[in-house]
Amino acid sequence: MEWALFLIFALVAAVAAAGMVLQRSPIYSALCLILALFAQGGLYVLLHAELIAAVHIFVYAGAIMVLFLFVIMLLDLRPESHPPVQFNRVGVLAGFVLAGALLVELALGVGPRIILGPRGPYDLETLRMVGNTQAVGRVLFGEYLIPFELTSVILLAAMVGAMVLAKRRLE
Amino acid sequence: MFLSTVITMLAAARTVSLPGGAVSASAPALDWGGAMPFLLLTGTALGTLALDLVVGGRGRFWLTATGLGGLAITGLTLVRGFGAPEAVVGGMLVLDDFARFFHVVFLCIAALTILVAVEYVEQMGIPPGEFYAMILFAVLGMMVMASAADLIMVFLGLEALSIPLYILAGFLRRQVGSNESALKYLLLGAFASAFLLYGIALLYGAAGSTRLASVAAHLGDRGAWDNPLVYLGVGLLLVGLAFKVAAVPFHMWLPDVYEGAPTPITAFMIAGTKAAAFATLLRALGTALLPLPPEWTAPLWVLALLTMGLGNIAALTQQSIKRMLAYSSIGHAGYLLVAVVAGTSRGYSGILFYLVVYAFMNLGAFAVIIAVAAPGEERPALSSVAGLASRHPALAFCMAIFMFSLAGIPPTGGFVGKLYIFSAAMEANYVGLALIAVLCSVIAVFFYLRVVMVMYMEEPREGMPSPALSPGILFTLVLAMAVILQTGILPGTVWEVAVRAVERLLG
Amino acid sequence: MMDFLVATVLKIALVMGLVLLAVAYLTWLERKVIGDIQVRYGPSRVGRFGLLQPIADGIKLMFKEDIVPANADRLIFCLAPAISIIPALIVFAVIPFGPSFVITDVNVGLLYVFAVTSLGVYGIVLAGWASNSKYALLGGLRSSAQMVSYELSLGLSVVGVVMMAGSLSLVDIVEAQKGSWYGILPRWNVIPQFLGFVIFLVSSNAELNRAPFDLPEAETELVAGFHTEYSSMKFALFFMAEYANMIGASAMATTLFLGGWQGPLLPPVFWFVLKVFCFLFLFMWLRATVPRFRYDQLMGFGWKVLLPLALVNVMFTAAALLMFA
Amino acid sequence: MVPLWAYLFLSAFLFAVGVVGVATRRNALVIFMSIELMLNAVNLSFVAFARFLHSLDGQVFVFFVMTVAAAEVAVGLAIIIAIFRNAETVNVDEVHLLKG
Repeated sequence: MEWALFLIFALVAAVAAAGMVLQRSPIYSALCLILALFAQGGLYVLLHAELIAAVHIFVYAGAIMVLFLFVIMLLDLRPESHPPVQFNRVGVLAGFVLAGALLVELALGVGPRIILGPRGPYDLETLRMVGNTQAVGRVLFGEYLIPFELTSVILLAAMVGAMVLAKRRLE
Repeated sequence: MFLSTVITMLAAARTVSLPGGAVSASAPALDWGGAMPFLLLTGTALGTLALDLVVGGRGRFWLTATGLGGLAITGLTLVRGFGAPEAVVGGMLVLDDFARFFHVVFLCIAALTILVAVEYVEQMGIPPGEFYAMILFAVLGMMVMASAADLIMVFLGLEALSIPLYILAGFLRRQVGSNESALKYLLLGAFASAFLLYGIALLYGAAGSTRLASVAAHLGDRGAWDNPLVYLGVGLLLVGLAFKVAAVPFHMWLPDVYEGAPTPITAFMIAGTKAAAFATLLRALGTALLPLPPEWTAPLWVLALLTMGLGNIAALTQQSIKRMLAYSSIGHAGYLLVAVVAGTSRGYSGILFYLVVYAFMNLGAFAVIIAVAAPGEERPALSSVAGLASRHPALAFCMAIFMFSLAGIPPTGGFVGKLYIFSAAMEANYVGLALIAVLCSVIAVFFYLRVVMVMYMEEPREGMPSPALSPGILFTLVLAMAVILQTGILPGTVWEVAVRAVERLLG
Repeated sequence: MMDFLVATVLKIALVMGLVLLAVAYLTWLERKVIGDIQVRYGPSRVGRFGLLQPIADGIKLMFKEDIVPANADRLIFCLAPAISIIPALIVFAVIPFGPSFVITDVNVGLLYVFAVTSLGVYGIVLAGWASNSKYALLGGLRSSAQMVSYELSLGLSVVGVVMMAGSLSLVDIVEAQKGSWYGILPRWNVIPQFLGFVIFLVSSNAELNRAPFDLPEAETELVAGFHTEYSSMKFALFFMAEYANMIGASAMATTLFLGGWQGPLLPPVFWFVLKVFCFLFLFMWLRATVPRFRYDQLMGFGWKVLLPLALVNVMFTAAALLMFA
Repeated sequence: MVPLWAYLFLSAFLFAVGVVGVATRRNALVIFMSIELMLNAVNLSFVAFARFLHSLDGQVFVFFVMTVAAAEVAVGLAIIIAIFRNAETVNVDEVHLLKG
């Protein structure tokens, strides 16, 4: 059952991701990416990260991709005239390098050579007892309080900056 | 913002006191003394933004004063704490002498950038409050990078640095050049961040934690390097950082970005981001990855070689002076990588020393460029300094000294810095690399001296405005000259501080 | 396992049937209510009191010609109405209608609701884009800007509720509102969280794209906004989505602020439905009473008034909880 | 149970697709989306590791990455709008004032 779900989600994510790169029209690319993100949300649920799954859909599908669509519509972008995949040098090089790295990881990863680090205390049993959301909340606002505060600064800077850059008139 | 911070902290404190059930993650007690520089700087940035709302465009003076005052207070706190035992803030930020050293350098760079930019901001009609606040936010990111005790802090610090820089690069929103610079920087920067992050993810899998200490403990075991998670992780991490320091196969974004950005920001990026990226590299390497297995130094070796070579050779043919300095900054990254390859504490101290000199000579050179360039001229050609010696001899003299220092000619700090780095490479038995580095600096002499030639030999162009020396630029020039000559003639002070900082880092 | 499946399927069928029926009759109710407010009769010809009107409307829409405009993006054009209605319906999966009458109790139920409802905007945006018509495009742009803006204050307005309940599960949130203060005042969140409640109502009204926030379909400027080019069943789907969303928002307001199904004597489901209808009536009343905002007023109101207020509410709730709890 | 390597492989594949997208597409928006895909691929790795390491750190990182991604998107789209206002194009190779 879990395998079946995994395969479905993985397949959808992979195909949609590939579709995003191959689609000529930006809006179809965006739709493909949204589909891939949904599939990924499903994978998070399979990994027992319900909170992450909900936030993932909320943030990516609900906010970030809406912004993308908004800008595509605002600029009224129509499909690119030239074929999407062009064989420029850098692209091919990077593609090959990455494909190589990917194959290496595949070859080594399937085998027993991946060694995971020491296990932490949060196995499924514990999580069920404490509650996933509560546990994540404790870690986020406890151990990771400082990075959390730092992200608020990043968001503030981005917000102010986006306004400065995109505003039509500045006094 | 502050209120919410306080409430979050109170809430966090309360969470801990709740009955934790089976697992209770406890918030580490905050070391307020250690957090002080970060809080002061954040406060300054927020204060500048808030003040901008109150005084608006009229209060340029007060905005500048707030920004500079905040930087000065933060800097004083740091300098006074020098030599104090290291403080760990919430398990995420380390404030040791290594971090303090870099923090002070970052703060100086930011202060000088603001000083240089005062006039410029007014001429170009840039909203000053946001501009200064972005610089301060970027400095916060740099400080976090130099202090990171956890790989996730490296990532977040990098983003806290990069996002304001993307914005700053695009601040001249009416100019396509500035827009394009911002777009390229953003796309390539985000691309590089993704690599870095992937590396962090794999190391997290391998070590079970992203604390540099845990990663170090894990990698201390030689066998760990056979784990695909480890070597792919370290590899991706290095690729991400190589993008950020613009080491050669990953450098193509840099000239375009640096050329199109507003000139003071180019100075800030050249001086600041390089220092921040090397601070992270040293901390990550020094505390977690060192000693690299021998097969890992080879790629670094090649990287250093390519970076030096290509940076210096490409700089030879540039006509735009900003672009020339951009390529030359790639070359300098190459020299610094030589010291990273050497991997000795002497080499690391050399990096620290060189970064100080490097920051000041670049800021000085850019101050001259800003003074000389016609208002609105964003891509000054080499000929814009033509005949400067007859138009403004003092300015030409300063520029000549900066060029000598960049080229590494005594008695300037640039020479001493190179000496430290190359000798460290020799001591570590990288004689070949050191020789190539020397060769590259010889090539570099050509294009640096070309600037001097143009200034002293050529006739001034028709209709060039006389250079405008605002107080900020004057101050920057004097300070930069002082630092370069001081480090060139009496390098002892800075060198000793650098050595001590590295000693603390490597324990 | 089997029993569980059957029970779940039955619950889903029951809830969906009721919601769709309610959607159909809401159109009738709205026309009647607005008619009364404006001293008109409203629908009165088909069936007694016009009660068969929704059915007649449905039949009419089904047999109308289905037009896809030339140069429209066919795939997206056809997909958009479906994208619009699906989120509106699956929200009901986590809403507790009664003590044990909930399709599934997810421990991040509230986030689920927000995640799902935030998808509704895609239907509108894509419909606007795919129609290849400037009115539709402008309508789509406006509504996406509006929905993204108001979603922030909507989300923040319920943070106080979450803090008080200490859970994201809607069942837990209703449970936390059990009992009373001093024996008379029900422990409903609407009392301590009154500010949050008001912000929630206003922003959900804006999320629904209903008057006075119905800029996306302002007839006078944009014909009918994003669905200008739609006809027949596709148009009907948008219409149904709007009403289903209205029920969803009312149900959420009930659950979060009015103690959900709780109430004395009468069966819980009755209380729930009663409260939901109060909200539905409120929405209709607003539509009949308040004039439409101008676009800049609308954005300014969202960003400069509601959002700061919601933040203030979060802060005060946090401070109060720290002090008293 | 689905083993770790399956997730890691999928994550690596998505990351590679993102890289190819960045390398081959010209439209700044699509390049940007490809970068988003890369970040999400990393997030998948984080969550998978968190699950198999019995640790929550990975899940927390996902929050940070999302925040940063959101910030980058806000800035990036603002830049794209600014560039479009000035140059009427979002194709990265049609704006080449700085080449050479």
